[in-house]
Amino acid sequence: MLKTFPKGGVHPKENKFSAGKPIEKIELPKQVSIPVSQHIGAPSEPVVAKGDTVKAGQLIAKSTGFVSANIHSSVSGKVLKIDKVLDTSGYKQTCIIIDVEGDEWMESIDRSAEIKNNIDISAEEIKNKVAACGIVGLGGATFPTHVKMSVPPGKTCNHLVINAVECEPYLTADHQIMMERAEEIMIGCKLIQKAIGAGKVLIGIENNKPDAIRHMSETAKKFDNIEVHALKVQYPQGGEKQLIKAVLNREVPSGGLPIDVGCVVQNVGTAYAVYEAVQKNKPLFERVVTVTGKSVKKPSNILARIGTPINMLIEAAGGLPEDTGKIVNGGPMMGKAVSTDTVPVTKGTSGVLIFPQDSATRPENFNCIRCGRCASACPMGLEPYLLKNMTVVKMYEELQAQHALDCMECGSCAFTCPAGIPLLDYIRLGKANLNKILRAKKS
Amino acid sequence: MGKNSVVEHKGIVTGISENSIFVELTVMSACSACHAKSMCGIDSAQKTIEIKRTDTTAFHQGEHVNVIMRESLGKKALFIGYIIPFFVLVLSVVAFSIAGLNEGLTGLLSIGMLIPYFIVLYLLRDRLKREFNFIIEKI
Amino acid sequence: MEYILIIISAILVNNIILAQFLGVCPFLGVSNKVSTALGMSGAVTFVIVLATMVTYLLQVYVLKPLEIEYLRTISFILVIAALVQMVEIILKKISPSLYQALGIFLPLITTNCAVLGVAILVVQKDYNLLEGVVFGTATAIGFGLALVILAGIREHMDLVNIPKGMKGVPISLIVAGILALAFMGFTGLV
Amino acid sequence: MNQWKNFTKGFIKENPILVLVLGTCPTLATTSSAINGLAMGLATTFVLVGSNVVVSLVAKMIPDKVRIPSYVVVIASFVTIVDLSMQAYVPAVYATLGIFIPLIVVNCIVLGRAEAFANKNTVLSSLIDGLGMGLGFAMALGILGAIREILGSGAIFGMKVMNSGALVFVLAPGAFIALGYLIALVNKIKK
Amino acid sequence: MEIILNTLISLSLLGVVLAVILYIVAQKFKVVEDPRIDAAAAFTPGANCGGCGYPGCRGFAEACVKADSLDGLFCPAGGNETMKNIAEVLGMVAEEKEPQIAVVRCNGSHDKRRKTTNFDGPSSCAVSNTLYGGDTDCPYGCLGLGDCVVACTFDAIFIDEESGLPMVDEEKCTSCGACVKACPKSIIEIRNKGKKSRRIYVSCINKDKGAEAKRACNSACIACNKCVKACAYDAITIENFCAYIDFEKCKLCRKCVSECPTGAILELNFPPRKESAVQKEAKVTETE
Amino acid sequence: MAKKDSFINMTLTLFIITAVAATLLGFVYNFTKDPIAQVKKEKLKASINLVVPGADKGTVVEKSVMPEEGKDSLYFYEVIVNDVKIGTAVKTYTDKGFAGRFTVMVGFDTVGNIIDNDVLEHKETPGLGDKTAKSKSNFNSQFIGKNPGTFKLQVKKDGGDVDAITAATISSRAYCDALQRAFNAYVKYYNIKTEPAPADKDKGGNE
Amino acid sequence: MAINKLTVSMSPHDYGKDSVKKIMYGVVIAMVPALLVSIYYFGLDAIRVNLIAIASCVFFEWLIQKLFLKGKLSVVDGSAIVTGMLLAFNVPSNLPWWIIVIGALVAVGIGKMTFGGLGNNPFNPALVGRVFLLISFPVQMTSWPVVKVLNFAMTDAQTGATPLAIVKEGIKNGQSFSSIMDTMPHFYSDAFMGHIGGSLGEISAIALIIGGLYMLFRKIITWHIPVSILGTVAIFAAIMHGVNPAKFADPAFHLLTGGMLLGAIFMATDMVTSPMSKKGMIIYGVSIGIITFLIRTWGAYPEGMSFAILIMNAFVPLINRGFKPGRFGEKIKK
Ligand SMILES: Cc1cc2nc3c(=O)[nH]c(=O)nc-3n(C[C@H](O)[C@H](O)[C@H](O)COP(=O)(O)O)c2cc1C
Ligand SMILES: Cc1cc2nc3c(=O)[nH]c(=O)nc-3n(C[C@H](O)[C@H](O)[C@H](O)COP(=O)(O)O)c2cc1C
Ligand SMILES: Cc1cc2nc3c(=O)[nH]c(=O)nc-3n(C[C@H](O)[C@H](O)[C@H](O)COP(=O)(O)O)c2cc1C
Ligand SMILES: Cc1cc2nc3c(=O)[nH]c(=O)nc-3n(C[C@H](O)[C@H](O)[C@H](O)CO)c2cc1C
Ligand code: SF4
Ligand code: SF4
Ligand code: SF4
Ligand code: SF4
Ligand code: FES
Repeated sequence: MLKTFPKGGVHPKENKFSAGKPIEKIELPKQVSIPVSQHIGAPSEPVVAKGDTVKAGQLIAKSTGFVSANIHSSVSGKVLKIDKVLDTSGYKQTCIIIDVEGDEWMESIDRSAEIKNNIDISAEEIKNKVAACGIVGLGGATFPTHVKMSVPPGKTCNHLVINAVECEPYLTADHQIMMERAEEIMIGCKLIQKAIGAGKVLIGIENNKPDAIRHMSETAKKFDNIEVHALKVQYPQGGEKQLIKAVLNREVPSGGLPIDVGCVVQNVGTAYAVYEAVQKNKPLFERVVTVTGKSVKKPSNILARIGTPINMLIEAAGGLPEDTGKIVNGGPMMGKAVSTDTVPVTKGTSGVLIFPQDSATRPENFNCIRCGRCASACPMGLEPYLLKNMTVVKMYEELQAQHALDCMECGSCAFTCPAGIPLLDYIRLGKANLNKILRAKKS
Repeated sequence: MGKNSVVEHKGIVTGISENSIFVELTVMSACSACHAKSMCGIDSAQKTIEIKRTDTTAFHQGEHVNVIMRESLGKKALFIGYIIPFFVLVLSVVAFSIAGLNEGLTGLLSIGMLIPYFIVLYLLRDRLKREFNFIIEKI
Repeated sequence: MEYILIIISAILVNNIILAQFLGVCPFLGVSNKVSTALGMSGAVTFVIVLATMVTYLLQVYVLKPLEIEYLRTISFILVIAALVQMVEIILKKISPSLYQALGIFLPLITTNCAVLGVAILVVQKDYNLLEGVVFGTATAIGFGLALVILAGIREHMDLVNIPKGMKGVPISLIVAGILALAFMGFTGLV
Repeated sequence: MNQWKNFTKGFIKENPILVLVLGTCPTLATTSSAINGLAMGLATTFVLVGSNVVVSLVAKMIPDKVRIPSYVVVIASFVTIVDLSMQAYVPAVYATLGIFIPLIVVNCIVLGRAEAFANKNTVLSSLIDGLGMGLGFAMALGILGAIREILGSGAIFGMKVMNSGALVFVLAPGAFIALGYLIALVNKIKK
Repeated sequence: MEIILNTLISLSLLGVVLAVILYIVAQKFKVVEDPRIDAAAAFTPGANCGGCGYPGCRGFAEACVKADSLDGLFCPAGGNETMKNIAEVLGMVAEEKEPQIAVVRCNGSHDKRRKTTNFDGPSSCAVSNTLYGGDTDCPYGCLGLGDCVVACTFDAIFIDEESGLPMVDEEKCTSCGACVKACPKSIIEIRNKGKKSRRIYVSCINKDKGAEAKRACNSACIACNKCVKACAYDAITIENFCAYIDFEKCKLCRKCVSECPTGAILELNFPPRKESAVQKEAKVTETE
Repeated sequence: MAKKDSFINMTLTLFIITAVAATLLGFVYNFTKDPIAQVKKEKLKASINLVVPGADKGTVVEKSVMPEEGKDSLYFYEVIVNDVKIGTAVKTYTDKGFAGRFTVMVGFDTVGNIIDNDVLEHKETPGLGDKTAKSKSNFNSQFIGKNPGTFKLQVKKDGGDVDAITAATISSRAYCDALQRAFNAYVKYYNIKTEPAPADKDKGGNE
Repeated sequence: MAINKLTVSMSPHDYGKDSVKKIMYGVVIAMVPALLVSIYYFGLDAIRVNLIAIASCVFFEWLIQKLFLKGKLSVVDGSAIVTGMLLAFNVPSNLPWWIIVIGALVAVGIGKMTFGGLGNNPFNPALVGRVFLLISFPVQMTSWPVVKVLNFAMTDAQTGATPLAIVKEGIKNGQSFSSIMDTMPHFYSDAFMGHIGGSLGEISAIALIIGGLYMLFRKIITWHIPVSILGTVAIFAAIMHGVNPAKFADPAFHLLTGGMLLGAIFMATDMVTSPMSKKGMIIYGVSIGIITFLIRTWGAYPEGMSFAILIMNAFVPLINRGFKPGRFGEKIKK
């Protein structure tokens, strides 16, 4: 029996069309729009002004608080303006818009292909470098990595769990990184391990990537204290609480953080980014993005500069199919539909998913038939139908009592509901309103 | 539903003493919205309650507040106030009946059994006072 | 065995609300929340049993010997009204905070026809004191059962979209009707 | 004055059962036929009128704090009178109404009218008020009884109009269901 | 006779005992419901809409009875009539309030504001608002999913099929403000109803710069300042690229209306004046 | 408006009110006492007269008799006209009804033949079980003149001689049970010899 | 560049394949074997009753929705068909048409649409209809036609009692269980196949079990409710039968007769009116078993399944309230 998490979960069709496609680079865009808020936490503050020339890797926006991250230019060129642009959030956000001229990188960045394995630097230094390079979690939540690396006083971390599950259907970016950059990832893991003082590194990979499991296990042998765990395929194994439960059988308490059970979870891509930051001095300004979809001609894994409009990636993947009905930034289960194809790639863009018209809309919906399937699918053991109804009638205290805030918005409930009820839409609203109330109460 | 459910009532601060705040509840219960309330007879529930609090200065007279009580507290009160006396009654009726007392005596004695119970409660009143306290919150 | 029959009869077969139609007003009025419904039934249980005992004594030791049984209604209602207030006053005297907690938790418990009804039924059925107490207790439990069931269903219905015109009293009555239909299945158990 | 209005309000606008939903117990229990319902309604009307009149007469003399017990005594006396007279003169009706006659005493409308109306109005208004409210109550009981009788036994006021009916309607479940829909209907009409 | 005696003795005894009990009870339970609460409550509309800020109409009646004066207490649903009645019962005075009404400050009907995406989700503005700016390019505009309609207990607001915008029914709206609270875009405002129901307001809250606002919606306020100049009473201010007419200051002269190049200013219930395109449009978009 | 809430005032008021009420009620009671008793008596008498015609002209002697089975006693009303006992009305009951207790009045002549019978009280379902009452169907006329010693008081389904009411076998059976109980007690009390019912099971005649 | 208007919605963007329609039609398919058996034994009457019941359920749902409820028409979801079929399954095959129509009106009108239609009703509509009829028209509802293989004559006056009623009456009259059973040779195999008296759809154990297995396979139902009901009844019956074999029927008899299987497989499992969690389902099932047994052995009615399910329907909200799924990370908190 393969390990997995015991409660809830669903198994959508995997559709990993771009699996095995090598990571490719695409031509540089003519203009990039780099949002100043690409992470959880306070938006960064621009440090360049209209007309400034910048190089790739140059700091253009500075972090403004503890939970915040630096942002670097992904191209060289001239700052056209700082303006509000519609981005993946669905709203207009402040972006630094740069006209691309050539491709000049900061000198400090080591662009050689050579693998550097110098882990004799102090934990503090690692953290500083990671912070300076603006690394954020690439698993989707874009939480500033240096913050996660700072284990709060009084807590200890004995395991670093590397999230290589890639449980979202369609997406293959992490898979491909593992195939192409295994060694670098391992070094990245060692660096994070050192920074947080963890004893062991556990890499969790779902069993639908046997090649990656093999390759990573091989590579891991070269390092000590790194274990690769094969996991049964089940969504949302990539949720950090589920992953910890699967590999370590520890349960993060309700409302708690992984550190409460002595873990830190990082995505493989993040580990690679940490490697690049620490060993190569390279800030996070490009990332691997899977571009895929049922009618996409050439599903691909593309290394894209932050700020590139996603239509360029789509072009590279064979162009926008005729029957396009919906474009999603991210995976089908957690990604966000965008309203135009000009939104820029951000640090959190793990995939661009194109749905044909016929599968773009939701199934017909009926009244809830109280079948309880949403509750059995919920990996957090919540009762989504109840949370939805409570949101509708605005029973916020009850929502809190029913642990609504534990919902990680995995979408398993809505996926499984035979009545086609947009459960998560409401739960999200409920959570947002509840959070508003709680914040108001606090102050 | 959940275990941290609360009972909430809106009220107005009517008085402030050294370490208590007096709040008059504006909405008491299911009945308060009922248009037939006045027709429904004996409305004796008391509406001013006392809330112990150290920083009484945070509130001023006439302020609108929320009075909050944990639901479990209400249940506890129910137990002490009604359920236990109920058992006292029933058990003593059964006991005296089995003991073969005549009915009149059984009845009177059983009702009489409530007296010691209430005396015990009276002796414990300080503890009760500490236990049954409410939270008051600005709106 | 007799007591068991009294209990089954009072709770299931001749449920005070669903078959006897006593105490319907609080059944409709105090059934919004399960917790208050539970509280209400607890309080009502005590009041009913106490009232039953007192009225029983009144009946057997006063009304009957004096041959003024026709004063049952008037004397029972007076005694019950006073009793309910006395309980409250004693509680308040003993511990104001306890009393306040109850006051916040429970809606007012006024005398309702269930209390008087049980008192009269006990006399009509010629129960002895112990039987009367058992009957009163079981009746109150039956009352609580129906109340809590309805409260559960109403809590559920608060969350779903029932037709506007049916909301409130009508839907509660329909639920009570179907519940009474279901409880008819117990016919013949005693 | 608007005594007419005072009289008619009990029929629809403030109908004790259909709008205020008070006194549900006798309503449900005694409406297995139209005639029973009406009888109960009239008995209640008598008590209501009687107590309203007496209360409006003596209200001024009663200290506030013994108001309610005094009213209760007044009401209970009238109930006892009804009880005894029915036993004596209409034993058949009494047999079917049974325990619900004494329970008129706790019917909220009776005390409610005394409290809310009679103690601050003149004897005449109180009488009219009691009569209106009582007849409204009786009317509702009669209607409900008629509905249940027709549906339940295919008869109205004892006259057969259909071969048979759906038995439930003369039993407990039918009482609840019929009243439920009746109130829903009245709500709708009122709007 | 013996029975009458027995009756007399026992019942009177009971009466006396009760009197004693009740006397003690009365000592303890001083609070007796103020009968005026009922009287006051009788005048409330009974809609329990919450517009007064109290829980239900009865709550409001209680508040009125307890308050020393009726200042700050107002039942929007019942309006001045209700307040006058309550004041009479309580022997206080109620200040007259201008009648008010809800207005929808978005004029971006379907024909003026292009739809750029299809929203596929529950028919709820609040939900849509958590997802994105809306299915047009105007992130301030009405989402048209009718949260305000649901919130209104008086059926006073409905979505017009043709324009896709909410319409307020002047007869029914009580200015209770429930819709204002419900709208996630803060589009609805409670304004003075105006003499003969005449009122003028800017039906747009787009805070983008003119060009951008215009791109999103044909009748957006583009902050061109023309109305400000036209207004002789200083009633119009522009903030965040959006004009606002202060209804306290506005004298209903209608000058600004014809000045507005996009037709963002609406005038309601005025007699027709010489054919003017702008006004015609306004009529179409906001009347019942 | 109202008087002050002084202790004396309150006590006095309540005292007066209750006293007045008491007096009034006392009179009403006195006034209705006889009619009520009359009504009760007449009701009983009527039912006795129904099952033993002629009772209204004679005297009735009431006796309570404990039956062999069943926990409550039966009431015998011997009807004596001109010093001759013309029959006995028996108030009997059964607990085998569809819902609760079933009280039946049955009249026997001196040799144990059923003169007539009717239901006094029942909780059976209207439309079904209540057909056992005379006013609702002629179910119970089939017993008239029969002697339970020979007429087997069981429904035909169970091998007896009684035509059950359609869809109310339970009530019919219960009714038979009540009659049987009355008959057994009657026979035993007066020690009447009757033919044993053919193929009777255990209790048999006492020859 | 011109692209189509994009659709924007929240995650998830992928959906499972199951739908309410599929579930409802799945139940209909699962009922087909029992329907066939009923046609085999009751002839055209079986078809007549089914058609009337289904047609009137669908019609009333459509009508009520049209007249009183706003919102889109929901008749297409197929639940009215299920209700109609189950109502038909629960009545004798010789029921007059107007009683069936009344039953459908009560089932759909009172039992379902009053609460707002599919999913909102706390009680099982078909059972509300059935019990209503049982209590309103006891004569017609308890006159069961005698089964005759492939008999297509519509007018068959001969009626008989169900085995449950026979045994109950027999025992009440002092006969022993085994002597009663002696009058019905081959009872067990007959009951298994469906050659016994009873309501339309309840007679054949094998057909019902096939339907149940189909629904289990399609994951329309889970095993918890049927197994806990049947298990409870079997255990109680076994104990009582063991104590006094003459006075109490054996477990096999209980399981095969009356609405036991129909109820346990098709009616207690109605997801709308049964608990959500597995634990809740078991409590629910066990309680239904106990109440059924109680009514069957000591109550006035020979059959208790319908009442038991309705009674437990009422407790479902309380069960749901009391048995919450285990929250992730809750154990550790305290
Ligand atoms: C439902 C859900 C699914 C997730 N799936 C993945 C996944 O497949 N891979 C992944 O790396 N992170 C996934 N995440 C994010 C992780 O929970 C976690 O944030 C991440 O592994 C932390 O690493 P990072 O900070 O390096 O991104 C998922 C989160 C949620 C809520
Ligand atoms: C306010 C806040 C504080 C956090 N603090 C820490 C922390 O101290 N240590 C840590 O490892 N992760 C911390 N996290 C990160 C979370 O554990 C988690 O990795 C992040 O929210 C993304 O998870 P996801 O991708 O599964 O949603 C914090 C997150 C938030 C929102
Ligand atoms: C609501 C209802 C009420 C019933 N009332 C009675 C009744 O009063 N008396 C009775 O014998 N059976 C009553 N029954 C029982 C059934 O009619 C039962 O099937 C019958 O007693 C036995 O049928 P049979 O008489 O055709 O043999 C009632 C059934 C129902 C559903
Ligand atoms: C497994 C299953 C069982 C069902 N059983 C019933 C039933 O017993 N009675 C009924 O009216 N509808 C039944 N339905 C249909 C539907 O759920 C029912 O009509 C709803 O209660 C209507 O809201 C069933 C549906 C399913 C999926
Ligand atoms: S409630 Fe939240 S955590 Fe549970 S399944 Fe739904 S989206 Fe996932
Ligand atoms: S899965 Fe859908 S239909 Fe089933 S209970 Fe959850 S919300 Fe209701
Ligand atoms: S339109 Fe708005 S303000 Fe007017 S009545 Fe409706 S909710 Fe209240
Ligand atoms: S005005 Fe606001 S609430 Fe009303 S439809 Fe528009 S966005 Fe929604
Ligand atoms: S009449 Fe109101 S409780 Fe009975």
